[in-house]
Amino acid sequence: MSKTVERTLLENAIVRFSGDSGDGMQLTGTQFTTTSANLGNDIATFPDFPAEIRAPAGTVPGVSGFQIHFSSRDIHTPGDRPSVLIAMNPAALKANIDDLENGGLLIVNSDAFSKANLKKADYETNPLEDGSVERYRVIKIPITELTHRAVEETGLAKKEADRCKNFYALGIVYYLFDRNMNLTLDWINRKFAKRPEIAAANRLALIAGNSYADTTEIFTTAYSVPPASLTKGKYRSITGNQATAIGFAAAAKLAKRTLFYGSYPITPASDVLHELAALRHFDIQTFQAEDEIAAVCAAIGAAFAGSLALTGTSGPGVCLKSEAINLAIMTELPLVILNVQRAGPSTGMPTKTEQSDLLQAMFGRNGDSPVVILAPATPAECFTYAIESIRIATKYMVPVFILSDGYLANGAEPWRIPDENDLPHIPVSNVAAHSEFLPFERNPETLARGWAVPGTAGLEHRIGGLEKSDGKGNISYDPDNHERMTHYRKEKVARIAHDVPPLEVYGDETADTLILGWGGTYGSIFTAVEWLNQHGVKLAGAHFRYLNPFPANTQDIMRQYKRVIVAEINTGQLDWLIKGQFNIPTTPYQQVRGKPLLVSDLCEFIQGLK
Amino acid sequence: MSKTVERTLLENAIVRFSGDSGDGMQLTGTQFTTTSANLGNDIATFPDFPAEIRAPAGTVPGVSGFQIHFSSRDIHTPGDRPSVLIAMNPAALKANIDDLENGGLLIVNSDAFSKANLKKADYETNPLEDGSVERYRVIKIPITELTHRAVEETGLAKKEADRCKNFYALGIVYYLFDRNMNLTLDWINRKFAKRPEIAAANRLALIAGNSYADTTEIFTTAYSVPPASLTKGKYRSITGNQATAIGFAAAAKLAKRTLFYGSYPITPASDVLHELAALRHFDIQTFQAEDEIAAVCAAIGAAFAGSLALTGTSGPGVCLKSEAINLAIMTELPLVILNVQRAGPSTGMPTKTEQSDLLQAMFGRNGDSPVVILAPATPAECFTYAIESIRIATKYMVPVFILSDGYLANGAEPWRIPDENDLPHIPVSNVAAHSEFLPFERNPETLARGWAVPGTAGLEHRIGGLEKSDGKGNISYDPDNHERMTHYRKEKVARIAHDVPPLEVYGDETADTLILGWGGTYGSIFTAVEWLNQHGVKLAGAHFRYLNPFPANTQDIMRQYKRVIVAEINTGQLDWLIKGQFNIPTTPYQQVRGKPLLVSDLCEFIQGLK
Amino acid sequence: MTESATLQKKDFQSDQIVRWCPGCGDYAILSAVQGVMAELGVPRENIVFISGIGCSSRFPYYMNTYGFHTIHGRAPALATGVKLANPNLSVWVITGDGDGLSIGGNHLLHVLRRNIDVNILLFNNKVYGLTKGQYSPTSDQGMKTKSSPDGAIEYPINPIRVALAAEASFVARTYDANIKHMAEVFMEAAQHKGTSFVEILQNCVIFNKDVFDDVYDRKVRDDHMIHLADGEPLIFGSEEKKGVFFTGSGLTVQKISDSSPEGLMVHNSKEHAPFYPNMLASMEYPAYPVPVGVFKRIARPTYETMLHDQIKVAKQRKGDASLKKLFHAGETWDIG
Amino acid sequence: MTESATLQKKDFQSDQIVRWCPGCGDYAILSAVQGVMAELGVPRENIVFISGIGCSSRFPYYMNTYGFHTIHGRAPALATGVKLANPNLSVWVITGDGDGLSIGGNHLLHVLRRNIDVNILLFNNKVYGLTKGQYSPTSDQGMKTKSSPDGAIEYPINPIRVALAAEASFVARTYDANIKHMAEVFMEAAQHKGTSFVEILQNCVIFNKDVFDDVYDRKVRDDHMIHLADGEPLIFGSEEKKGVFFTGSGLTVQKISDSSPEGLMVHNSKEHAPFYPNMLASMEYPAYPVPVGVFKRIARPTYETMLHDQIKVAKQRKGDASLKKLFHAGETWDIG
Ligand SMILES: Cc1ncc(C[n+]2csc(CCOP(=O)(O)OP(=O)(O)O)c2C)c(N)n1
Ligand SMILES: Cc1ncc(C[n+]2csc(CCOP(=O)(O)OP(=O)(O)O)c2C)c(N)n1
Ligand code: SF4
Ligand code: SF4
Ligand SMILES: [Mg+2]
Ligand SMILES: [Mg+2]
Repeated sequence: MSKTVERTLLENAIVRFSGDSGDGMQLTGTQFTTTSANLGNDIATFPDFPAEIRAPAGTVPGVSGFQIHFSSRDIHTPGDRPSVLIAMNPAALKANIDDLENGGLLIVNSDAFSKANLKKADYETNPLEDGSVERYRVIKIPITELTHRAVEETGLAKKEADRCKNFYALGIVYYLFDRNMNLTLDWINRKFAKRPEIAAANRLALIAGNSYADTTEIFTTAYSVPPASLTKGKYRSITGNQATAIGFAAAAKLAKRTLFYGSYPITPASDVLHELAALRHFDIQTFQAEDEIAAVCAAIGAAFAGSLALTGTSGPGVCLKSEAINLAIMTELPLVILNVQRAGPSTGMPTKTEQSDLLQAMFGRNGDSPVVILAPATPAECFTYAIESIRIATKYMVPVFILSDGYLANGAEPWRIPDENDLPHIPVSNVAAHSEFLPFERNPETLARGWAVPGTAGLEHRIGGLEKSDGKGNISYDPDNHERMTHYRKEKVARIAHDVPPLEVYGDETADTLILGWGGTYGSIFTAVEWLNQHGVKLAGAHFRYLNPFPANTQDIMRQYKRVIVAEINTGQLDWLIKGQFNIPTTPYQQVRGKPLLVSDLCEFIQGLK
Repeated sequence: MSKTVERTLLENAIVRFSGDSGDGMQLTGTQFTTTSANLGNDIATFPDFPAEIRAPAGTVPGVSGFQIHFSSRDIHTPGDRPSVLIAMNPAALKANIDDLENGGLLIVNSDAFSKANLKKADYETNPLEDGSVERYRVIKIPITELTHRAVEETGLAKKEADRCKNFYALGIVYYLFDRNMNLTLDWINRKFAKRPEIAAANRLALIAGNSYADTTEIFTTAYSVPPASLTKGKYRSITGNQATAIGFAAAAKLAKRTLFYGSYPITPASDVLHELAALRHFDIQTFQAEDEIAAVCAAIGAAFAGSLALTGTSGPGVCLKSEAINLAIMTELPLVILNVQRAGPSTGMPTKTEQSDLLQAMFGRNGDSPVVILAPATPAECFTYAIESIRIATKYMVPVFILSDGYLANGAEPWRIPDENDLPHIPVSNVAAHSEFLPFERNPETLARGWAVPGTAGLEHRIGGLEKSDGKGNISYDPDNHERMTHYRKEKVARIAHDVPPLEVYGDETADTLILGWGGTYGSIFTAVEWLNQHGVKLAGAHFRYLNPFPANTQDIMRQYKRVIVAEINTGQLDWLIKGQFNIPTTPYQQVRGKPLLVSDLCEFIQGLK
Repeated sequence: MTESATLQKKDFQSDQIVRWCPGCGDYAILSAVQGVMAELGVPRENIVFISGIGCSSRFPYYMNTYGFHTIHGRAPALATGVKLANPNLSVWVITGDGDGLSIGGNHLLHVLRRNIDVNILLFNNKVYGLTKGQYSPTSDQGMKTKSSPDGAIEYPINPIRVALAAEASFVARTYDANIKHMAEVFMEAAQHKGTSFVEILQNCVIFNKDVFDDVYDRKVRDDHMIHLADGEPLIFGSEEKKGVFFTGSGLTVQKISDSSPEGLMVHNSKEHAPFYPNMLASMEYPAYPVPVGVFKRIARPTYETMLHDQIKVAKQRKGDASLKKLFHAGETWDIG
Repeated sequence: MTESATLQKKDFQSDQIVRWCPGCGDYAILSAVQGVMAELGVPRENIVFISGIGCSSRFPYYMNTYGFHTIHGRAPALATGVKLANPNLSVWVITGDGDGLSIGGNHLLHVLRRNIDVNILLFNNKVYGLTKGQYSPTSDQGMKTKSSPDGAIEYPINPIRVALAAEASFVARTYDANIKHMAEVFMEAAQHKGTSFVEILQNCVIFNKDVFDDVYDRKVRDDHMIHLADGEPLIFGSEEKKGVFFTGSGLTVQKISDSSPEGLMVHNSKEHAPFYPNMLASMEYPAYPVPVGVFKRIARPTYETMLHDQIKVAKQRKGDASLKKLFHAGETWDIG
């Protein structure tokens, strides 16, 4: 594109766009993502929303960020620290500057550094002038003014002209990384089809930003990140919440059943409700309940009546659902509980990620109450485990937890779109009427009872939360019966260990040390293992998607290593499970910062181990 | 008393009274208990209520039982199996006969074995005649008819005369064990002061039963159980629920604070509400809330405003309270949560005991959410741990769980009444107004924040469930702050390990094997250890009253033994905690039958270990 | 399979032994319901009874239909899921004054406003039976129970008023002492399309014995109750006939005579303005006779009809569900 | 320590930056409340603001008093505990239509019937603001939101009617567009002894912009609202005066003229019969003008007074609490 600078070839780069929530940073980030993905880069993104709906403009709590990692190789995280930071105002600078890597490129909208704005961001002096950004390569651009000039011809009012700033900035970054603007130009045309003057202004801003970067030679170096060699196929970008919703919809088709999703809005799970609510034509029923208890109870009712029943929430909502989950355990009905985890305890930090509800899923109910626990490892895997959750719940007549998290939910990665014909059929069947019917008769292999659905003549029966007699299902206070039923419930879940893929080891299998993780930390841990292996550190890794039961080969794998590191975003929950179940010593590694694990910190930790 | 038979001296005996819920068996049992206690026996009792309010008369679900173990030595359980069973009707026989020890004495009211009654109890043939009670020493007495005759002179109607049956039976058993009837005669006079004809009838029945046994020589042997050598003092019989309530009342006086008990009725916890509701003159506020959530929330509100705040329930209620308990953890307010455990999961078996909510207490909330967990080991100890819970909650500004259970709650034992002046003072103080006040400033030793109570000028501040900044307590999304606060919450609880009595070992300390237990199984496990030691099996025992944190010396103790048995009434919850925390192999022993652990089964298990 | 035509009351009796206290009002209610079932003409397999927890909530075990004895207070939410999953089912919710108005008050409110076509029978014995006799949200102030030894200090709520505030489309009251009346009301409830709410005055002989005797004992019934019938004036009284009059500022009870004022109220359960059923609902003993019968019944689309309509429309508009289309939504690109 | 006499509005502003969207109605409410606080004459340390979760529920952070931002829906229960522990505190509950009527509906019901002396301000913006715009229990049917892309199919409830069914002793409505009116109503609420329930019509500029404009926009306000004042007839209208008449079978709006019929209603918030406030509550736009002001205020003993009375009486009757007596209750015996 440009002829004026040499382009340095990079294997990968991490760019973070940041500005006020009103500045359109999520949109800018998404455009950059789509363009890069189309170029053939592997990508991973992570948005960082403000906790408030509209915090006061210009303040730090109002900052919105979007980080994208794009690469010519396989990548697995949105990256620890950006190498390029775009800060549209002082608050954005303040909120993000500490993350920028030393010597990184800082592009600021210098127009926004007014006294008033500095004050809103709680800066006493102008950071662009007081030496505090000296460590970085700072590029100050009067983006506001330049944008105004660029869109002048459209005659837009100042306020609307202002809104085009983000495209100006995007134009600059497109230049920096040698990206073609056509996709974004097309998108602008489509998006603003009904408001051509806005479309024109945004186009002008984008092109002007791009040309500005090209002609003014503000960049001494510019870069290029060539395509990755990804598996062939059609791709789209997908967030964890989208993948979860689509996975559920697919599962319903594969099982040929109506899907029922009972939910009460809660961050960061609400989008799954929103996605599914738009899929009425898939025979999907979404039920926005009056609270989490009603949501799960309605789902249990739907399960009783034969639907594929799901309920979705985040940690505090799981607290409220716990009594009813026990009812599903006791009545042995299939139920999927989606927990998009966030930082806790209590209300915690609703917009921040954490993996601290594992033991809640495992033990957070009265009595001995075993459930199945699954945890997707990447945004796209949410699709796979949504389907898997329904397969297991219906085959074993058991509640299944899916532990997603805020990072997976909102983070995006390219998803190789599957051929629907390649997806497994999920065989689900009701008990047919027969004279010997017993509600709690079990399949000898799976120990599951049958699904006897109201509407079937001859199978009329009663179930409930009181202990039931083996077979007949009548209320029973018999001591031996209670013991037997307790063990059935436990054993039924335990047997699933043999019906799931074995745990796989990656990295240097011959190492002495194994690092374990689960769920959403996969990208960070995998990247750390890769980097360490490349830098001469022998290390193997294994990542759990099945937390209860663990895959059947888990113990065998762990026995092969002298040291087992357990890395997670909590104060040691998988660590408890491993020790409680396998009785082996572990080396825990934990961060509880409301953020994904930092690869660099993890690498440093492992290198520091004696 | 009697001159006609020789009395065999027994060290101890176990008697179970059983009959229809209308037959007054609880009353009969209590009278026998009081008399035996006054005689100087050590006692332990366990009632067995039907699940229904009034199940149809004569059916098995309507059977009510009361077991009493009385002894001339220290005893710790109501006994595994009765040596004497009184069965007032066929249903009572059916429900209890399997528990009677081989060769045990079976006293039946033969009048009740009519066709109709046999049918109600689902007997096809009369068990007294078909040989099915041959293993026992059966004594058939036409109690109904004899009672009628005994009370004839009072002119009572048949129905009311019928009601005196239980005293007739009690008279018989008093003879059998050489008990003086005066206390019961006095009690009858007091109780029926307003209905002298009923008093007279009951007296007549009691005396007649006693004389009948004496004169008809139905017993070839009669017994005598001499007094035990208990610590001197004044005693009363106390159930766990009574002891809990009294303990709370005492704690309030010791801490000089108003007590607030927020609760929603639930079996088997309701009696604590009832007991406390009768203590308004102790400045105790009981609040019967609309549900468990409101109960705990009102308690948290009361804690915020400076009361000693408690909430009581059973397992399903804890599920509902879990979200709010996290609020108390996050806002670091003192709160005591009483869980009188019952058999789960879900509604389970509400009237049956179990110890299966330990991991729920430990982990049953979203996020990393540490709480303190205490578990009294005997009914009387409920008093001690009620006080202890308030000491810890207020000193460390932290929620404290008390895990009682249905067995402790309803079981009774003699309680040596303490001198109130010997009870420890509980020092509790509010933050006084000062200019440097920070809501989340911590005591460097305990890490507790101060209790800054509304109404205090100058301390106005805001708290809530969102993560707060260290010190100031403002909302904070800062990653490092979250990590720091998470660790404070954890460390605060961990430090309590050094502020509680060390774990003590009993039995043969030099053994290779240690048996661990917790809470309500103490009596059974202790008795088993005692018996095994007496029978040449080397075995030490240790019993946890502090489950989180464990006492500081726990690891040291466990290291001294080659084998650690963990015995409990669930599928392995303490076992998880031990392994998760100390990483040692264990030998688990579990029963999940809604009943106390059987000493004999436990002994057999241990003897069978290789 | 539709043996329904020939079903008898006894076909609805399950093989479980009924375990309420002898004399409990629940027996009569059970009998009335079983009778109505036989007349309904709905096959047994299409009937589901769903309850919470309480003495009353053991009901499903005694019905030879599908049944679900759920958890405390949540039956309306569960029933919602059942009905949405299969709108062909005849769904009955059994609840108590504690189950339905204490822990479960909110679910009751929301199922009513959503107008899910289920029939809710609330057994009001003004006490918590199963947990052995604590006061409930409908207990009279001052009631002494184990949890209120000095008398309850809570002000009771009126289930009918709560149902009306929840915008219920069918609201009625009946009482356990009158099987015939119960049967009529249950039948009306069954036939109403939308949530039907029925309060049943129920005698708990153990913990709140004869609490309704002032109202429905045979000796006083005619003077202390008023049986609502559409088109009929609100007149009651065994000997002397009295009427309920609206006099501009409020309701009064007056003798019927030639000199009676204007304003004698005439019952109309289909009255759309909320004030009329509310006015009825404010009639409480002893100031007024207690109304029994159908207070309100209006037509309003049910939630499940609207939901299934949305599904139908979506299918028409977007075509049948194609996973392929769903997967490929948004921007896609090719690699390789 | 009672600096209260000299307190100014600004003394009630905390040092936290207010973080609602620019233009949100919550700002005006905050300002009105802070103004009322200054006039109340209650020292700051005796004031507690308790909220659930929602945009509205961030309120306590902005008040320089004691404050507790609790969990979703539970503020009334928490406030109950606070008030029982210390009846001297002036306790304010801040809630939203989601917080108070969806997840928290039951607690609202029960705090009202118990008549705990707290003041409840329900910010009704007919939407879930904090979770980014799903429909709420007060949303109009048909409202399109992310969770109801084809339109909400739930029938809304009216907060005032719910409060009345809960036997609330003080019920009022005001609106964010009128600081003066808000201040008056809040002051009345503060002065009422017992639970005060105030619905505030509140504009969410982001997710439900101007939903109340039909009612309270300055241009239409006089014609679409009616300001209730005790002793005043229900008359409204900017040009043409109209009145609300009760005509025996229902409410009608008619022009005021010499030929107006009888039955022009006169406001009386102290009317004890429940039918009057209920009738007012059933007035909804567009059929009727929307009433604002105090619907109902009646005297009824508060829960905390009765509780503390029971404690007093128990002390008189049983003497002061003696642990010794308590320990020795029942049968005791001596050993040794
Ligand atoms: C979560 C939970 N809390 C409390 C209970 C205990 N409980 C069972 S039924 C009941 C009240 C029953 O009263 P009501 O609904 O009036 O039914 P009734 O027994 O009077 O028919 C209570 C408090 C429970 N089972 N579950
Ligand atoms: C247990 C729980 N469930 C769900 C949520 C998510 N949540 C927070 S506020 C809210 C609704 C807020 O609506 P409203 O009360 O109307 O307040 P507004 O934001 O409109 O002022 C929801 C669903 C939560 N915080 N906690
Ligand atoms: S306790 Fe009352 S409601 Fe329950 S079964 Fe007995 S009489 Fe009926
Ligand atoms: S989202 Fe709506 S209610 Fe919330 S702060 Fe913004 S404008 Fe106010
Ligand atoms: Mg009841
Ligand atoms: Mg709202």
